[in-house]
Amino acid sequence: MLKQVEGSRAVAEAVAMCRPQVICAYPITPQTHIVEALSAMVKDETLNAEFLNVESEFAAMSVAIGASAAGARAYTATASQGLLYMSEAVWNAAGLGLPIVMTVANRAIGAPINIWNDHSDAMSQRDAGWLQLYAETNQEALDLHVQAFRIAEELSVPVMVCMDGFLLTHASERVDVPAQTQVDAFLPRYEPRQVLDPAEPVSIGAMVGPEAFTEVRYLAYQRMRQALDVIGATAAGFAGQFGRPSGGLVRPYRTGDAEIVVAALGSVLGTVKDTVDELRADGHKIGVLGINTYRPFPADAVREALGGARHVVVLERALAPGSGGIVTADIRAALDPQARRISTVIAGLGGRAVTRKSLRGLLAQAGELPPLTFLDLDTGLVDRELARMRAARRSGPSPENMLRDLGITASRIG
Amino acid sequence: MFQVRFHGRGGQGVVTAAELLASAAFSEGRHAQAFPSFGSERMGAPVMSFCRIDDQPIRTHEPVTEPDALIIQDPTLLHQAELFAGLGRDGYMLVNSARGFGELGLGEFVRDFRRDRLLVVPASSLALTHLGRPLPGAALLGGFAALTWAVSLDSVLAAINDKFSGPVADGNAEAARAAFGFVRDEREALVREALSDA
Amino acid sequence: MDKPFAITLDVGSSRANHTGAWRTERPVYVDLLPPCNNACPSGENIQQWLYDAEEGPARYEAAWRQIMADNPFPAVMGRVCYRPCETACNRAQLDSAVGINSVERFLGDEALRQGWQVPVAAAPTGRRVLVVGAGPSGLSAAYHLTRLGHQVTIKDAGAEPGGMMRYGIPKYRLPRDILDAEVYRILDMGVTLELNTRVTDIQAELAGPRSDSKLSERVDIFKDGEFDAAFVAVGAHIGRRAYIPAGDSARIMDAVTMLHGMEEGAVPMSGPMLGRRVAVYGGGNTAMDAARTARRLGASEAVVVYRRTRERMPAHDSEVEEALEEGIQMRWLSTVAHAEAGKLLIEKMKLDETGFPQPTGEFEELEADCLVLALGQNADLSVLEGVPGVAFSDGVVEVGPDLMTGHPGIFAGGDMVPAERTVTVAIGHGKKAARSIDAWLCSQGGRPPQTPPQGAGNAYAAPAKHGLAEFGGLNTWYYADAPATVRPRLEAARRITTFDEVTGGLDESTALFEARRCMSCGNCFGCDNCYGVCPDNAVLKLGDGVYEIDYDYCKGCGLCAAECPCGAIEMQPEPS
Amino acid sequence: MPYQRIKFYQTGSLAVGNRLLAEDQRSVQSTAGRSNALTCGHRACQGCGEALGARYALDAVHRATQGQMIAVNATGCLEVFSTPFPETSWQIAWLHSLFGNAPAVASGVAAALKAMGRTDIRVVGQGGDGGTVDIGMACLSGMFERNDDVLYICYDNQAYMNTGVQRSGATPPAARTATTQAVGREPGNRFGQGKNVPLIAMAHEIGYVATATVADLRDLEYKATRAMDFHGARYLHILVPCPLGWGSAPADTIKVARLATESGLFPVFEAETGAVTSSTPIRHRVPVTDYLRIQARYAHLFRPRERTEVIARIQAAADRNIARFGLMPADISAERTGLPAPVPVTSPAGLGLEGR
Repeated sequence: MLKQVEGSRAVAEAVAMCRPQVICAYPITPQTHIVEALSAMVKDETLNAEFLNVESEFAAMSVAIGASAAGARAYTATASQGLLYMSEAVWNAAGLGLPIVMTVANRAIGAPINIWNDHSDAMSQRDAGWLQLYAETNQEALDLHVQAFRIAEELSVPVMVCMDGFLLTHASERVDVPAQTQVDAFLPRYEPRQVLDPAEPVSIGAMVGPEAFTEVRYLAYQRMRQALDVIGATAAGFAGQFGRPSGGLVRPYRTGDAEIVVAALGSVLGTVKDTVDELRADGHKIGVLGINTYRPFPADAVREALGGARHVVVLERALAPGSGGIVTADIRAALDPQARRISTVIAGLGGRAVTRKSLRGLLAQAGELPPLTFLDLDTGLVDRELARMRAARRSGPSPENMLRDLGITASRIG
Repeated sequence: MFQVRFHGRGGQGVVTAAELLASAAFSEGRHAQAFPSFGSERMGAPVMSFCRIDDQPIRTHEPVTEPDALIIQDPTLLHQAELFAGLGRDGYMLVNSARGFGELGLGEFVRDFRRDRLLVVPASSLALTHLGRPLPGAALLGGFAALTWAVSLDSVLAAINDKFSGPVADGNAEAARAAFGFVRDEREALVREALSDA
Repeated sequence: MDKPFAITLDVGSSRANHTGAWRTERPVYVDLLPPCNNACPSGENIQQWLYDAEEGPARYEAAWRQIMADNPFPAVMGRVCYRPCETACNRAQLDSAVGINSVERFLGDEALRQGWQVPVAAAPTGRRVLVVGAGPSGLSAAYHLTRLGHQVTIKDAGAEPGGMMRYGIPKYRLPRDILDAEVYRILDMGVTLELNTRVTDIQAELAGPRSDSKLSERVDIFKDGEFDAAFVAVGAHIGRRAYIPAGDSARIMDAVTMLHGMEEGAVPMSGPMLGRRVAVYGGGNTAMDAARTARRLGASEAVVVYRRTRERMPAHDSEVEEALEEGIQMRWLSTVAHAEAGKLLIEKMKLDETGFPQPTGEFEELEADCLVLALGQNADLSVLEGVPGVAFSDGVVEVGPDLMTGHPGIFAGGDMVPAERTVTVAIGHGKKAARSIDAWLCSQGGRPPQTPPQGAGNAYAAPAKHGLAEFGGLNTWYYADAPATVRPRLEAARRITTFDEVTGGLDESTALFEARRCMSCGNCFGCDNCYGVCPDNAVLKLGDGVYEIDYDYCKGCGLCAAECPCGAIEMQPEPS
Repeated sequence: MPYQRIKFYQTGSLAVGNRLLAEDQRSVQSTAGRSNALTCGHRACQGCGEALGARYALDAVHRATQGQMIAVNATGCLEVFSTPFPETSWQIAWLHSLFGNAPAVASGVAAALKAMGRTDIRVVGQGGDGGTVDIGMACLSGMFERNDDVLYICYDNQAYMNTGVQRSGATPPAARTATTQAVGREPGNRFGQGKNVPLIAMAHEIGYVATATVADLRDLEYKATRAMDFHGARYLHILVPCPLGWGSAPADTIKVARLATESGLFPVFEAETGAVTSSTPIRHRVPVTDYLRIQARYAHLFRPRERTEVIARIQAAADRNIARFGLMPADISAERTGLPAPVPVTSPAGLGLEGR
């Protein structure tokens, strides 16, 4: 059924249709609307589940761990600082092989504190052993949750569904909300791989020493490789049953004869596609590669999708200080560096809008791109600060100083 | 694609207005996208929201920098420089006010635009009359329908009834209707005026 | 369940890890000798019968039979025994000794109420044994011999059986119906009793050579009597007399005669014979008995004159206590220098450094209508005089560890042999003699003895390695606080006018309580502590109070030993 | 009295078991059929109080729930010595997640059981003092405040033993640990520190809070069993001596715990919805020195010279506990103690189990 609703609402309805038995969450912007909606559904009994208001994200993930180990379908949602605060439990859930599904409403990490969107939070957990699926639209965000439970439970591995904070969570768009019967048909009852049961007791969470730890990790690695197939198959099955493509590993756009391909994750892909259409109209041979699955990283699919492109521009919504592009590293590892040129463009940090205007300007001159570029960087500002820093060590954090230079504290348009 | 930017103050229902417009467009089978200028602003602070309407799926997620229309929910915001940023010569603007642009001190400004596309409507007072509270959102949308025909009044009313219920729905609908009539009449007057000038 | 490798494990799999390898010391269960058993002159297995009694009515008879295995006089013991067991009891160091004697009396009385009997299990041996003297020692011997299948005849010079139990112990300490009941229970087992019969020629009683006997080969002195062996226990009934200068009219008598007379009614239950003021000379239990009897006979004053101090008094404390309660006066450090009608001349004494009393030359008078001498008793050894091989010293008969005199087949015990002169010791002699006689008869008849070697009757006495269960070896925390029950007593005022029993018995619940105060020193009583406190579940509970250490897992921490209430677990170095 | 102590020692409540008892009077540990939730082969030190306490408590819960139970364990000694791959000593459904989240994981299990309609299965969360009073405090408080149906058991050995005896929020004053060494002007742990979780739990007004020690098995079993009569959040705080960390003889593990209670330093009590409902009286009161002397962690209080002033402060703390929790009812405080009758404490400073 088509609806014009806020992304958070769409996701909440999708999650509800997956019949989670235990939902727990701690409020953090911009994840709040999702769990608020779910808590209301539990309260008015349209959703039969236990909803726990916990005292922290660390507790949220811990409750999910306990619930999942006890054989219940468990869900939670978080973002930014919250994801980092629960980090220890995030890794633990993966290590224990518990098929928890978590929405991450992507948001920057402070300091300086920033409530707006980028991918720093999810990227910080890329090696936690969770699957990471990125939504391009609210429709996809909705669809990915339905797929996520099925993938997680088939592999007995937790799945993170990443959707851009505000850009998707707070955006009202048209979405096709499936019927409960469709979801039930697609998502089988949860059959836990291992479960806490007095009738068949086991000890879950043993201490493993050097004699077996490597093997445990190797098996986790193999499971991730297996996940690549499961994700692909699940997306195919979903398309067949719901009549629309959603999720999967990668999604190429106009890459057929493309010499330049822009690779990106999440909601920025739409803006990029519009930009690419304009550039195509001007005769540029350019395409887009949407990376829907970031963990496990679909190296083969990426290589294949890039086809004959000479130049890959990786648009990153996060930065690895001291290194550069995070996704770039994965792509570089997947390709033969000699054969292709790879440029990293850091864009949209902390809610900075990624506009067609800026993208177009940048991509039109793609040939001149240095290895690492910061889109829409206020060079005058940073140069002044750098000069100042060179001149004398100035007390106080650079962000404060620069804001003082800007003379503003609120966000601007664009 | 038709892009609208709403300006108002926190608590005036700026985001709701954008969403109502989107769902009005949706009810006409068109694609729409509404979203706030994501900030941590509190009650009373200047805020914005955006709405895009198209017959194609809308892919971009950038803010509206070159609006086709502006809806100003609070005239006290009018003297902020960036308020009109990106509004083209053929752009539309609807201001919630009982006074004319002259009185609002915008006489100079509006001269650069098409007169019949820049209008004021006493949305707050209409809301006060029909809804009992000075929430101008619905009324402005009624007026916006009459000004731009981007969506029909029926769609606006449908969106209102979809979002609200009972007296609130009725009040908002009435305010929208009233604003629609007000703007339609004023616009026709301006058109006639323009024709007679020519 | 599809268990993830290494992360999820099968329950209880750690049993594959034998932590016993960590051990340097290992706990071992031991049985130690409880102090009560160790102290009992009759060799009773006190701890065992208390253990039975603890279980309540259902096990009272079993407890009683456990006593009867060593001592046929529980009801008498429960009244007249001086309780060396309670003196030794470890519980005395915690709160107060277990009232063992009270429980024994309760069981003894219960047996009389229920009419429990002791069957003779052994097959008749055809052997006949003569017992001379129907006192505690003789009756005890007769009882044990009968149970061993021998035919016993007791000959006693007195009119009634019981010896000193009847003629030496006043009614108020030992009611006669109780005494009679336990004596006749023995006789009813088939013992022949000939009263008013004084044995003069013991050899004549003994049988000569028999066809099936090897006696002739070594013993040719037997006359053609009817008995194969004899146990002589005539006691010590002759009051010891000291020379006391006295006027013709001074009234002097000895305590033994007086008490004996009481029993035969020779002493009228009225003042005149003893007088209003009675002095008793001596410091033993007999002196107390005499003085307390005198009070009961109407003497307004009864004074005990003793040449040493109270501390050195041989009389049992409880006896002295009760005497004082009854208004008996005590003259310590005093000797009777001269006696005449109505008064005594007393010389004050003082103890020298060796603790021996020395005259001081100070004198004082003491008004007394009568002087009762309680200076000890002598045994009438005439029955054994002239018997070849029998030797005497200090007025008693010399016997070997098996209580046999120098004459083969003739044994002796009780007050007439060297030993402490108490009923309990005498009863112990009876048991010991019975076992020796049985063994001796069998050695003659070529038949294996009915009883194991002497000593085995007390299981705890057997292996040398079993030391005494010391108080220090106990963990007394686990014993609930439970002070001894005080036996009800008739108030003193009533006592002195009657011969009613002074000390009452315990009712069923208090007796049970007393039994349960036993700490089972040095012997497991199945409290499960070891089983419970082992952090490694290395103690196996096999049921019926039987436990086993599982050395596969025992790390040797020693908690079980430390927390064993009764000290029945020892930590021993791990054998290398 | 939380339960009837029967007078005769055999049927008394002090020994583990006794042939004279009726079946229903037997302690769980005395029965041959006890579940041995924690079985042999575990790698705990000789005389480990925690291994003992865990088996005592979980066996009791196991009996109370007819085996319908799931345990969630925090990281720590108990978890490490019980489940080193490839062996586990647990014989019940058991889960270990992290150091600081056991209460929350337990909440999750309880929520799952509720959602699946299996409320017949009960949940126990457990951990050492580090995992409970320090790093797990937030999750514990959350579990309490939501009143989740979990019994949480803290095995308190008063320091981080698993990592080598470092100070925890439960380490008592003057005690030596690897991070509160017996050096300087104030050797050992500083006074005025330490966190009283039983009282904090009571402040949440949860249904049931109790303390116990491995020295009084029947009291411990009674409380573990009683806790299962309640639904919602419950807390049981068990003192479990650690021979390694306390420097006591392995064979003295129970004795040390006993002295902790008999000296008044560790009050044993029960509370319901925030109010103390009973306390276990001291049987034979002892001076705190009896307790301190047999532990090397207090050796600096006696050598080279006796620190009488420090000992006096610890004694004062014991006296406050005795007065506050009524550990010496008049009828018994009169007898068998040469020590002065404790003075009641009214000042807020008296709150807390000082000296713990």
